[in-house]
Amino acid sequence: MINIQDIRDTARDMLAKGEARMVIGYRRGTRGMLAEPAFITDPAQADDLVWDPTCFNNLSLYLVHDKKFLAHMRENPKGPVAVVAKGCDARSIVVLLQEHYFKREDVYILGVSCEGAGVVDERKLAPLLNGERPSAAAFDGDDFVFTTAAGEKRLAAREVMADRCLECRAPYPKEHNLVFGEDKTGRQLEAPFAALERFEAQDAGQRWDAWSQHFDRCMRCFACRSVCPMCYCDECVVDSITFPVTAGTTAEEKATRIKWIERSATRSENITYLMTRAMHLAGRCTDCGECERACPVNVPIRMLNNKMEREAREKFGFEPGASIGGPSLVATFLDSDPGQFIR
Amino acid sequence: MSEPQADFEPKIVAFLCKWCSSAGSDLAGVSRIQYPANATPITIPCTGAVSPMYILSAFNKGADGVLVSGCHIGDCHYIEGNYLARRKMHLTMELLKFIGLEPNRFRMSWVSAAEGAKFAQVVTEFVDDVRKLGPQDKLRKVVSQ
Amino acid sequence: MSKKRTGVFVCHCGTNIAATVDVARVAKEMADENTVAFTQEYVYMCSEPGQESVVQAIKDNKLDSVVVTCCSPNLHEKTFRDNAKRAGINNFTCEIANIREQCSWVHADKAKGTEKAIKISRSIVRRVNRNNPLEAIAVPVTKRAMVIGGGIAGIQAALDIANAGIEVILVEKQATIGGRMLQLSETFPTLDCSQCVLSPKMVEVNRHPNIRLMTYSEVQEVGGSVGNFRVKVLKKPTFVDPDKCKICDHCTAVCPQVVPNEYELNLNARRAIYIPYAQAIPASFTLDIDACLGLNPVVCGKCKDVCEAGAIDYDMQPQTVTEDVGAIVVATGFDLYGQENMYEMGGGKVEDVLDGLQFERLISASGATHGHILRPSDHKEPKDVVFIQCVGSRDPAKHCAYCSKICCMYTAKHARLYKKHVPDGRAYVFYIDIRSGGKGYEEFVQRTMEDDDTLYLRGRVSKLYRKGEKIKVMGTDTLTGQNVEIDADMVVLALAMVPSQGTVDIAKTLKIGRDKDGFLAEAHPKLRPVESVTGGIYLAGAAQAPKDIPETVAQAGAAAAKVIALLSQATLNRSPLIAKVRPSHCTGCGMCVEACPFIAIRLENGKAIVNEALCEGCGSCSATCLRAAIDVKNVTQLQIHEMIEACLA
Amino acid sequence: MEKILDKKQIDGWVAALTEHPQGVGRGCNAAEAATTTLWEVHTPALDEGIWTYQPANGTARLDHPNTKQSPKEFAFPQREIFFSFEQIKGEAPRLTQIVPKEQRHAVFGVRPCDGRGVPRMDKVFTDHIEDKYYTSRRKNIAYVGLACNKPPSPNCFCLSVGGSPVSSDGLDVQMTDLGDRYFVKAITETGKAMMAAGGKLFADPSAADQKLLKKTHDDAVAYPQRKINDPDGAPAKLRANFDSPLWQEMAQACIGCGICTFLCPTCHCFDINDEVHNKAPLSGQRVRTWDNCQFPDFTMHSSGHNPREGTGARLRQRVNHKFQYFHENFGMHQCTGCGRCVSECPVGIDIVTVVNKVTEHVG
Repeated sequence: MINIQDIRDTARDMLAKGEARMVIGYRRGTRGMLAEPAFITDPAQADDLVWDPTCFNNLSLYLVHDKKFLAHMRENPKGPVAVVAKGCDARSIVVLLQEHYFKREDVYILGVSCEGAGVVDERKLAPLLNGERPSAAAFDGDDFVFTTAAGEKRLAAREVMADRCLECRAPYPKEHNLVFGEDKTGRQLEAPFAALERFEAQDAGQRWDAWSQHFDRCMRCFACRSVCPMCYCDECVVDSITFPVTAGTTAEEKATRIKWIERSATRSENITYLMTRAMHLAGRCTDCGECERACPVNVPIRMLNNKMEREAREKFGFEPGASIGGPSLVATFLDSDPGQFIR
Repeated sequence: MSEPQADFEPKIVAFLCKWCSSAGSDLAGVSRIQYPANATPITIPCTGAVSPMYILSAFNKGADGVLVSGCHIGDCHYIEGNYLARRKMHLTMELLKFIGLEPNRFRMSWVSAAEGAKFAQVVTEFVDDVRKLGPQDKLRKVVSQ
Repeated sequence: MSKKRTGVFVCHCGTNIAATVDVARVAKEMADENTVAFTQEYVYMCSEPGQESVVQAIKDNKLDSVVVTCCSPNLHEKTFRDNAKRAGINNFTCEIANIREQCSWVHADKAKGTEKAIKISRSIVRRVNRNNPLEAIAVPVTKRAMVIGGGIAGIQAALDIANAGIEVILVEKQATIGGRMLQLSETFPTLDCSQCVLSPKMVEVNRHPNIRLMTYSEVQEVGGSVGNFRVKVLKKPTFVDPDKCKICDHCTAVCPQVVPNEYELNLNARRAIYIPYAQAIPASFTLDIDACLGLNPVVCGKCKDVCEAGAIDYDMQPQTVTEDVGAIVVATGFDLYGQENMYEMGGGKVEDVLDGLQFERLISASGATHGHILRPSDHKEPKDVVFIQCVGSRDPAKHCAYCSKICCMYTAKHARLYKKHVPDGRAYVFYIDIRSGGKGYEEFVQRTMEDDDTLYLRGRVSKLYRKGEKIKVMGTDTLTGQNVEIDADMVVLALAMVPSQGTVDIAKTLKIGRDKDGFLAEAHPKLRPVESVTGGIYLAGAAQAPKDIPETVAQAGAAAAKVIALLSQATLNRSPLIAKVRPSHCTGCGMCVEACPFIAIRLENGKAIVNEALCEGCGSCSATCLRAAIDVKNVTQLQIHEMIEACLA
Repeated sequence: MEKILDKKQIDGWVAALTEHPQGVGRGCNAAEAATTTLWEVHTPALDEGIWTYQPANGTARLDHPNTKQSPKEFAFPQREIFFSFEQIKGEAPRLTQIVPKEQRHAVFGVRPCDGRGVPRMDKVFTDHIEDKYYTSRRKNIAYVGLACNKPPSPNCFCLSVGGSPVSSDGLDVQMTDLGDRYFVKAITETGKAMMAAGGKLFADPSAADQKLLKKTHDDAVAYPQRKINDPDGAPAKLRANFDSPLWQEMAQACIGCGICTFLCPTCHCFDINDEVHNKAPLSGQRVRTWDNCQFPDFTMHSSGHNPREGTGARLRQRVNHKFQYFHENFGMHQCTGCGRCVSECPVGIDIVTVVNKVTEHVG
């Protein structure tokens, strides 16, 4: 069991001693029980930090933001950023390190073990509370306890936990500078890829029926991409939201951007966007599930990434974010890679 | 699988590596081995240069089938390109299958420079398979009014 | 970037294209393309007037780029690029749309053929629209050649190159050079002694100041490209210092280990320490580590004890040496299709059924029987010998589809030599038909049939088996329509020639293609028969296809001439179609660095940098990059994107 | 016109509308009315866990909290084709305008906040310059609203922005849930015609019904909501705090996605693109799609300069547009307090908190 005070003390201490220039963690938001990202630079604010099952956000995203912001400001401040990272988030940091996005010494990983639990899926929770609005959530053994106006409500973790946490194989941040909580790896409540396998049990026609509706719903608000620490490209090849124009950018470069898809959020374009994203995350996605959580129209985006993750694991023996010096999935190969599909 | 549609002519994009499959298709030409005209070749340096984007984009732009063909494993002119391609195309194939696209719409083959007959056979079979599936309207851009 | 002015030149290729492609329509459709300023069709674009008209059109219409829709770029890309240069525009803005091999020759339906030709042409027009003028990259040439394989092909090639003043490294897997030719007794059609013609050449190789011989060595790895290869060669230890060895033969006398002698095709045995044959080059013994009791004086050490010259060194280690060469000749030769594959011929289990090479050793004066024809089982002189041609060849259903080319001739030679050694013997030859194209070849076969009284039976052998002392050969004479049974004392199989294991291995190492039969593939069956598909790698001898000695020597000479021509240039032009980084998009993730097979990309200050000397332009980097930050020049993702569009319009 | 409709009759009314040719859309003249087809009715339905407007299929139920997306897409679809173009090499381009199909749409179950979004969108698309694509759709749409007996979202704050859970602003018909029946009130002439189409399905309200209606409405208004403390002072204070460092601080978590604006009932920014379908001969369509001021490239100049470079500047734009610029232009807050942007923000950016913080900040 993690005592939040330990995290607060560490954060305060690091800031006070100048061991970190910022601590990125979670604090209580202003809209009910949900936690939100907190960016703490003043030791006095360290007591704002919280840790509970609503700490969804993969905060490694903000290491990317920080780097981009500093590049824009042409600032180069000293000292690392300390970041609170769950198992999946820490693996994202490892992938970012693999991809040389920043240096190891630039980040101080305050690992938090999910201790066999995980985060709440709001979509699962809402119907179970019959309209009651919780103001707080906590882990307790195999249950989650929600505080509502009517009192405490205890729900089995299995029922309200996010799929990604139910299936999590590595809820412990292996890569860390400091870690809070015990390593309870192996306590996942569902087999890995269980949701994926349930979906895959359907035939191709059923899968298409489901996906075509999902693709139709997508409005390309790009929340999936924006919330993803791996989607750090300055310009997305599929659909740009920023075109990296530098002093050296030529008129030709501006004129010759490839329009892989149209701006229209139609099915075909949404497919190309979402499928490309899945391809580009293959071997890089650490299954933090933020894309799926952020999606306002419930497109099961995580399943696409999960599919790639499972292929990589089963066919290529690949685990994303396993080690900083590890290989990347699509830039390497093994002699034993499957080739039966090739004629 | 539905019955072959007699009047349906599939549109197929064929990414051929310059060293093996494109040369193999040249050999099919020199040998005058006939095969259907549905596959339009795009010659690329190596299958390793085929980005999954190309496959997705071809389907997006209305391809009924996409073929990627290159050197046999071990024969890559660039040593490793086809190994990289094999992995990437495997993932692409799996992803396309996952969302319910008919697996027969995407094909990869190894055709060496000496395998003119195999090239013709690969294209013939692929065109037949795609023809049976009918037009690809899942990923295709629909120009609506 | 101002709009391109592209000229599209549609070739009829006589009727080769025009018969199944409406060339006028192709030209008309291309004229509709935004960037096309000029179109023209012509009956033979590659002809002198055709090329001249292209030059004229470029000048008259101020064209800056050219698309020629014609045959495969392998044939005329260079022609038309040179032509474009002649007209004053950059050669890399000229591209070929292949509407012959990939279209008119393979489609009979004119409507469909035309549609496809239009798509192909349009895609190339779009590609050219984004082509940038490029200059070939000049790279210095390493003036040194490597010849792999020390048979007659390799020897000839090495000598020819060396005689032109170029240093040659000749790599041979065996302990001696000489190859298959060394195993032959006499050669058709002149019946001169094989070793007698070969030995002087071997000696010349050994003494040649420009030739460095590496026997008992194997090529392990090849990097680089034409003009600048880097080859890793493994020198296996012979445990005998060739400089000290006096070939006194004392060591074999004491060696307790006896193993089959592969040089004699297992017709006799040798010791663990051995010399393949008396005139081996280099003249030195070799200790076969697999056969030896164990390089340990405690275990044996007899050979070392008796060696007065002190040539034996048990501590010799395998050595890997790296050699830089500008060109490579592959002359790795052939093997015979194994008897074990020929179930109908006893599968190699019937005694006294020999293959052609074994028979060569049997009649060779230096062979196991010192030139006496004695059958292996009982050392008696065989009186009825059946020669069977096309064993494994010309049998697409079960074995090799191709004709091994030399068997008709050597079988005739075998029959004649047999009759010479055993004048009262009877020789029978089963054949399908006789192929004796070549100077003096037909006359040679005729003499065998007529003067030497050899019985030629047109037909196949269906079965043979051992019956007592005899081998029962069951066949059909299709000329008389009768079944034939012969009680033979010995049977000689003219087994198909197949690429040697070394050929198979080297093709993988060098990444050069093989044809459907497994022989090394030439760049063009007619016009580039001694070049592999990879620049700077040339082919000689039976590794490329079955051939006889004169042809092999001719091809080796041709390959040597190619090497000499190549290495006589000060610099070579490398394709400028190599990778280029868009620094604005590069995040320095390093995936391209990981994907590059040529170690041509590195990260510097968080951005990828391409080493232009190493990049081969394969595009693995661009397909791996998630942000299109690296592209192959003139094959950019944008170009491919627009080509896809053109194919599907 | 005030009527009572039994809950069981809702499908009957929908059926009557889909079969009734007499309803006249807003601004629809007689000639147009003659060519106008039947109503197409859309009711909220649960699809993959989210409430969306779906074509009525005889199982309408108006027990939704609020739809995930606002009904703005009926008049302002995410994708609008303006015209198609064609050009043969050497010839002048040929344009063919594409006008929205004349089809009437009745949108049921519109919550008061979304209803109040309608006149705000009308202002944007008709003030000074009429956007014909908008108006040609808009005139054929009727909004049948449903009052909120209690806030459908914990992040509702309509009362703070001049609205009310029982507002009928922007609606053609207002319905109030009275348990087993709806109190149905026509707001516009279109609404009356629509109710008339239901004919005998409607009953006249009793005094008890009227009394219950009043109590329901009073209770709804009294139900606690989230609160913007000084909405009236907001425009001036936002103006004063334009350069406040608070913006970047509050937007530090912003990821620049399009959720807040795409779901908003009044966000209306768009982008116009030519979608080329064929290059030779050139053909394609000019298409308007939603755009979003939170996307980093929204104000990106081709030079590479971006006047709203940071998330702070972008958040300020969204908030100021809702609470200052719009107010200055039209005298009303653009925000209608639906709370979607608050509930759906993946990183907890809360416009109520933001406005309160900035307005309470003494700069």
